[in-house]
Amino acid sequence: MTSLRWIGVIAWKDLRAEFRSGGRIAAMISFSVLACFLFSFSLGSLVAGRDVAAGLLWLTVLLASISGAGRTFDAEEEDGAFRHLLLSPVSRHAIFLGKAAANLVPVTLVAAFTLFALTLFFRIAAPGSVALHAAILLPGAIGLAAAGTLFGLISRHSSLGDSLLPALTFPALVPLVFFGATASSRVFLDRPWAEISGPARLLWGIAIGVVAVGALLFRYLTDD
Amino acid sequence: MTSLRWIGVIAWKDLRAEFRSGGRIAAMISFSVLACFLFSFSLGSLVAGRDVAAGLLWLTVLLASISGAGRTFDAEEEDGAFRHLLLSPVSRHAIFLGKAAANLVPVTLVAAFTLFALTLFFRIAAPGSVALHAAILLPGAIGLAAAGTLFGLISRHSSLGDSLLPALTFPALVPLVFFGATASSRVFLDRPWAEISGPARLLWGIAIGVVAVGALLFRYLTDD
Amino acid sequence: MHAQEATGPRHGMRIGHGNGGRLAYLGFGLAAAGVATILLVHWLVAFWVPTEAAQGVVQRIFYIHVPAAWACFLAATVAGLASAAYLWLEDERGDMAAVAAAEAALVFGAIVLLTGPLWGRIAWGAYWDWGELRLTLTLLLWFSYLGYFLIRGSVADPRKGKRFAAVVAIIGVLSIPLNHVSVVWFRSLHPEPVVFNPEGPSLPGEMLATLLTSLAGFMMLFLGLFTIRYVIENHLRHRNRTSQPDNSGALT
Amino acid sequence: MTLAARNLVCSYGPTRAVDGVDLEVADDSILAVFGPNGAGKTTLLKALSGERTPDEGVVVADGKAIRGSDPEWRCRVGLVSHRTGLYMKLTVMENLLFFGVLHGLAKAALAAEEALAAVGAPELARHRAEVLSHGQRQRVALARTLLHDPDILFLDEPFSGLDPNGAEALEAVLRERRSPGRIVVLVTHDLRRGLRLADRVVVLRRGRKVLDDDRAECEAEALVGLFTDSGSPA
Amino acid sequence: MTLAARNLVCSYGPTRAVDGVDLEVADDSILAVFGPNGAGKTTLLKALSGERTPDEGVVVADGKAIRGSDPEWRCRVGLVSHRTGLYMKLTVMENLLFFGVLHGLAKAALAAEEALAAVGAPELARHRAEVLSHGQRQRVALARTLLHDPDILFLDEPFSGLDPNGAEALEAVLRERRSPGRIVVLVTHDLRRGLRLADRVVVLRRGRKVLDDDRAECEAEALVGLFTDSGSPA
Ligand code: HEM
Ligand SMILES: Nc1ncnc2c1ncn2[C@@H]1O[C@H](COP(=O)(O)OP(=O)(O)OP(=O)(O)O)[C@@H](O)[C@H]1O
Ligand SMILES: Nc1ncnc2c1ncn2[C@@H]1O[C@H](COP(=O)(O)OP(=O)(O)OP(=O)(O)O)[C@@H](O)[C@H]1O
Ligand SMILES: [Mg+2]
Ligand SMILES: [Mg+2]
Repeated sequence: MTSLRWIGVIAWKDLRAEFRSGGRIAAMISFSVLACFLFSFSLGSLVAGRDVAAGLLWLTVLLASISGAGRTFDAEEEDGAFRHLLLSPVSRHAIFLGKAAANLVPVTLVAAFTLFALTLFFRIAAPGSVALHAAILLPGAIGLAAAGTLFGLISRHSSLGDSLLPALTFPALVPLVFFGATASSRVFLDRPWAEISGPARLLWGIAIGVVAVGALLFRYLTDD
Repeated sequence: MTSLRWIGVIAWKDLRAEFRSGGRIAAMISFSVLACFLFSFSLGSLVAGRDVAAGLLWLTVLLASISGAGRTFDAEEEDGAFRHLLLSPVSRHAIFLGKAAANLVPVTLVAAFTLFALTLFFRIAAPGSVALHAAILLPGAIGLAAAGTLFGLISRHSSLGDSLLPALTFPALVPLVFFGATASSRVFLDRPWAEISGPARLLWGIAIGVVAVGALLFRYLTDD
Repeated sequence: MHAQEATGPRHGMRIGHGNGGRLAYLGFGLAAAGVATILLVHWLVAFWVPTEAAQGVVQRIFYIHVPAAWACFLAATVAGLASAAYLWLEDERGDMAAVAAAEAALVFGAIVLLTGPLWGRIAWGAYWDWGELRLTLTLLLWFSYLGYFLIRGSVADPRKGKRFAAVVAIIGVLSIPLNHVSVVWFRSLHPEPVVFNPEGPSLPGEMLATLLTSLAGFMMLFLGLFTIRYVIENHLRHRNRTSQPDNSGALT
Repeated sequence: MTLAARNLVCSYGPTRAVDGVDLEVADDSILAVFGPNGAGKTTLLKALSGERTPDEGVVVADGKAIRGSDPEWRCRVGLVSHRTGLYMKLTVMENLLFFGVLHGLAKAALAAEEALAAVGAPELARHRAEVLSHGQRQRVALARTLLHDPDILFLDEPFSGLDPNGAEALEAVLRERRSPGRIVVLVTHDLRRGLRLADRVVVLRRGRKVLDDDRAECEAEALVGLFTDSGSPA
Repeated sequence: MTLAARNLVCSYGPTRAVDGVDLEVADDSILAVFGPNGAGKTTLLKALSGERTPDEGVVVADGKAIRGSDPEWRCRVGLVSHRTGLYMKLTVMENLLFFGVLHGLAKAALAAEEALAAVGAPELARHRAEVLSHGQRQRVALARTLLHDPDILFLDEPFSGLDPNGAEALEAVLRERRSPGRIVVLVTHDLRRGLRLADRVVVLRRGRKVLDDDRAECEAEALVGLFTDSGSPA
C-alpha cells in the first residue's frame, strides 16, 4: 500500500516538473513529427505505407523515448536530490517504478501520436483496429519506459556512464522492437487476432520482464 | 591567430572530456546501428537499398546528432564552468566555433559509421565513391554540428529541454537534410560529378551559412 | 516585469500612454480598412472575377490563400528583423515589435495552412502531401513561431527567454527564401509563382486586379493587427512596471 | 539512542578516505567532526548514515549493526550535504511536501510550514527553487532535513552560505532539538561554532582519527595544530 | 585602479535583486560586501564584473564605463562564485592549463603550479576534479581565479568549504596581492574575517545599500543589526 503511494508521489513529482515546463511533451511529439516527415519524404514514393508503417512506428517511438529518457535523471542530479531520494525510506523498487511510470506518460503519448501521424503521412486508409494497436503499443511503451529509466540512470551515474553500458541498453531493446514491429505490421495489414495474439502476448511478457529486471537491477545500480 | 588557438583549445578540452566519459559517442553510434537494423528489417525486402539509402542515411545522422546535441553543454554546467568560460577573454565566436568543432567529431563519426552500416545491412554492392560521399557528408556534418551547438545551448536553459530542439532546428536543418539526401542519392546511384556538384556546392553554402549565423547569434544567447 | 523600460529613451517607452492611444486608433483604423477590403474581395471573387479554366470554382481560394501567404512571410520577416534589432540595439521596442509580428505570422500562417489543404483536397485530391517541400517548410515556419512563444515562457530569466526567442525568430526567417524557390527548383504539385516570376505576371487582368486588391487588404490588416498588438504589449509591460512596488527588493 | 563506529574503512579505489575510524556518539549529544580538507569527513558521514556500505568495519546504532537499506533506519536519519538536493523546477513547498510524503508524514503541509519557519524562511514557500539565492536554498535544504523530525542528524557544513542570522537560527534549532533519543553529527570548518555546540569533538586527518575528546578540553587554536598536511589527499 | 557603480539596478523579472546601488572601491583596497541571504550580493558582483549588463546604471572602472564583452576588461577580472566552475572530467592541471591558455598566459603550466601552491594544494595537480573533496575543489577554484593574476578580484563567499588553514592561506594571498593597481571585492557571511581584511564595508539589504563605511567604524555585532528581515526577502 505505502509502496503504491510512493510510486504515485514520485511519478507525480516527475510529471509535475515535466508539465510545469509546459511543452516538453509537445516538443517530444514534434520529434516524432520530424521523424515521420523525414520517413515519408524519403520513402513515401517508393513503398506502400502499410508495408513499412510498423517498422517506422516502432523506430520512432524507440528513438523518441530513448532521447527523452536520457533526461529522466537530470532533475535528480541538478543539485544532488537523488541522494536524498535514495536516503528516504522509500524502497528502491518504488523509486524505479515511480520514475518509470512518469516516463510512461510521454512514451505512450508519443506512441499514440506517431501512429496517428504515420497513417496521415503515408495516407494509410485502413490502418487497422485502434484497440489492437493499443494492445500492442501499450506493452511496448511500458517496456520502453522502463528501459529508458534504466538507461537514463546508467548514462547519468558518472561511474557507469563512463563505460559502454549506455550503448548496450539499446541493443537490449531489439527483441521488444522486433516483436512489436511484427505485431503492429499484422495489425496494419488487418490480419485476424489469432495471428496477432502470439506476438502480443510475447510483448507483454517482455514488457513485464523488462520492468522486473529493471526493478531488480535498479538497487544494484544505485547502492554505493 | 589567437582566435584559432582558442578554438583549438576549447575543442581539445571538450574532446578530452568526451573521450574520458565516452558515453555519448557510444550511444550515438549504437543508436545508428539500431536504426539501420530496423530499417533493413522493415524495408529490406520491399525496396532496393540504393534507392532509399540516401534518405535513411541523412535521417539517421540528423536524429542521432539532434539527440546528442543536448549533451553539448552538460560538462559546462556540471559545476558552473560555463560562466567562467564566458568571463574569460575568449571571444564568443571562438567559444561557439570551438564547441561546434568538438561536436563535429561525433557527428562525423556517426555519419561515416551509418554509411558503412547501411551499405552492409542493405547489401549495397557499389555504394558509389567514398570521396564523393565524404564531400557531401562533411558539409552536412558541419551544419548539423553547428546547429546542434546553437540549439543545445537554448535547450539547456529552457525547461522544455532537448525535446524542444527539433521544433527550433527545423527551419535551419530541413534544407540541409533535403539537399544532402538529394546529393547522396545521386552518389549512391553512381551519377557523374556534374550532377552532384550543384547540390554539393549548395550544401557547403548552407553549412557555412549555419556556422556564420551561429557564430553571430551565439553572443546573444550567452550574454546576460 | 521588464525593468529595462525604465532606462529612458534607449530602452523604449517613448510611446507612453498618450501616444499609445493615438497609435491604437491608427491600428484599429488600418485593421478595419483591411477587413473591409477583404470583404470587398470576397464580393469580387464571388461575382466579378472570371472562373479559371483549368481548376474551376475552387481556384477562387487563390485570392485569399496567396495574399495570406505573403502577409505571413512579411510578418515573419518583420519579426526576424525586429528580433535582430532587439539583439543588436538592445532596444526593448524591438522585442515588442517582434512579439506583435510573430503573433501576426501565426495568424496568417494559420490562414494559409487552412486554405491550402482545402484547395489541395479538390485540386490534388488530398489535403496534404508530405513530399512537398513548400508545404513542409510552411508548416515548420509556423511551428517555429509556436516555438518562439514557448521558449519565452520556459526560461527562468525572462531576459534570456527574450533573447532565445529572438534567435528562433531569426533562424525561422532563413527558410523563407527556400520556401519561395522550392516550387521552381523541385518538381512539385504546388503552382509556381504567377506574379513574381521573371516574365512578369502571367494572370489575366481581372484576376491580377482582384489579387492586388486582396493583397492591399491583407497588408492593411497585418499593419493594423501589428500596431494594435504592439500597443497592447507596450501597455502590458508599462503597467507591470508601474504596478510594482518601488522596493520589491527580492521575492514576494 | 547511541551511535558507534568500529574500525571503519572506506576507499575510493586506492584512496582510503576513511582509514580505520572508531567513534562513539552518546545519547542526547552533539558530536563535532573537524579536519582538514580531504580528511574524509564527508565520507565518514556517508558511512555513518548508511548511505555507503563501509569496506571494512561496522556502524552500530543502539547496539545493532545498521543496514543502509533498512527503511526504519532511513526514517530516523536526516542529512544535510554539500549540495542542497532540491528539485529546481519545483517550488519550495512542493519540494518539502514531496519529501514529507516520502517519509509518510500525515500532516506534511503543516510540518513543511513549521520547518520553513524554523530556518527563518517562511515566505519562500511559493517560489521555485531555481530562483532562490545560495543561502535561501541552503535554508530550504535545512528545512527539508528537519521536516520528518529525524532522531539522527548528519550535518555536513550546514552553516555554509547562511547569513549570521540564519546560522544563529540553525544553532537555536539544534540546541532546542537536543533531547534524549536524539543525536547530531556535525561536520564543520567553523571551529568556534562547532565547539560552542558540541559535546564531544573528533578530529580526522587523512582518514584517521587524531583526536577524540570532550568539548571542554578543546581549544580552537590547538585543534588547528592537528590539521597539518591539510589538503593533501594521499 | 578604481571601480565605481552608479545607481545599479538588476532585475530578474519583477524581482529587483539590486535596486539602485552606488558604490566606490578605491585603488589598492578591499571592499567587503555583507548582507542577509537574498540581499542581492551575488547579483551585484555579476553586474560589477560585467557578467550581467545592469538594467539601469553603469559600472565605471578608471573613469570609463566598463563593457562586459571587452576582452581587455575580462583579462583583468578574476571571479570566485558559489560553484567551482571546474570541468569534472578533467584533471586539476588540465583545468588550470585550459583557463591559462584562454587567458593567453605564456607559461601556463608554471603559473598553474604557482597558483596551486598559493592555495596550499600543490599535490592535487594530477587528480581529476570529480574525485576531489568539497574543500579541495574550492581550493582549485581559487587557484584558477588567481592564475592570470587579475587586477580586480570578485570573491563570492570564497571561504566556504575551506578548512582553517586554507582560509588562512587565502587571507595571506589577498594581503600579499594587495598593491596599487589592484582591488578586491569580497562577499562573505564571515563578518569577522571580512572586517579583518577589508578597508571599506558595504551592507546590502533587499537590494539597497544600507551602510557604506570605513572598516574602522564597523563592528560585527552592529552590522548584524542591519540585517533585520534576514533571510526574508520581502
Ligand atoms: C496544402 C497546403 C498549402 C500550403 C501550406 C501552401 C503554401 C503556400 C505559400 C507559403 C505560398 C507563398 C509562396 C511564395 O510566394 O513564395 C503559396 C502560394 C501559392 N499557392 Fe499554395 N499552399 C498550399 C496549397 C496550395 C494549393 C492546393 C494550390 C493550388 C493548386 C496552391 C496554389 C498557390 C498559388 C497559385 C500560389 C501563388 C504562387 C506565387 O505567385 O508565388 N497552394 N502557397
Ligand atoms: N568520488 C570519489 N572518488 C575518488 N576519491 C574521492 C571521491 N570522493 C572523495 N574522494 C577522496 O577521498 C578523500 C576524502 O574526501 P572527503 O570528501 O570525505 O573529504 P572531506 O573531509 O569531506 O573534505 P572537505 O573538508 O574538503 O569537504 C579525499 O582525498 C578525496 O580526494
Ligand atoms: N535566476 C534568478 N531568477 C529569479 N530570481 C533570482 C534569481 N537569482 C536570484 N534571484 C533573486 O534575487 C535576489 C538576490 O539574489 P542573490 O543571489 O543576489 O542574493 P545574495 O545576496 O547573493 O544571497 P546569498 O547570501 O543567499 O547568496 C533573491 O531574492 C533571489 O531570490
Ligand atoms: Mg566534505
Ligand atoms: Mg549569493
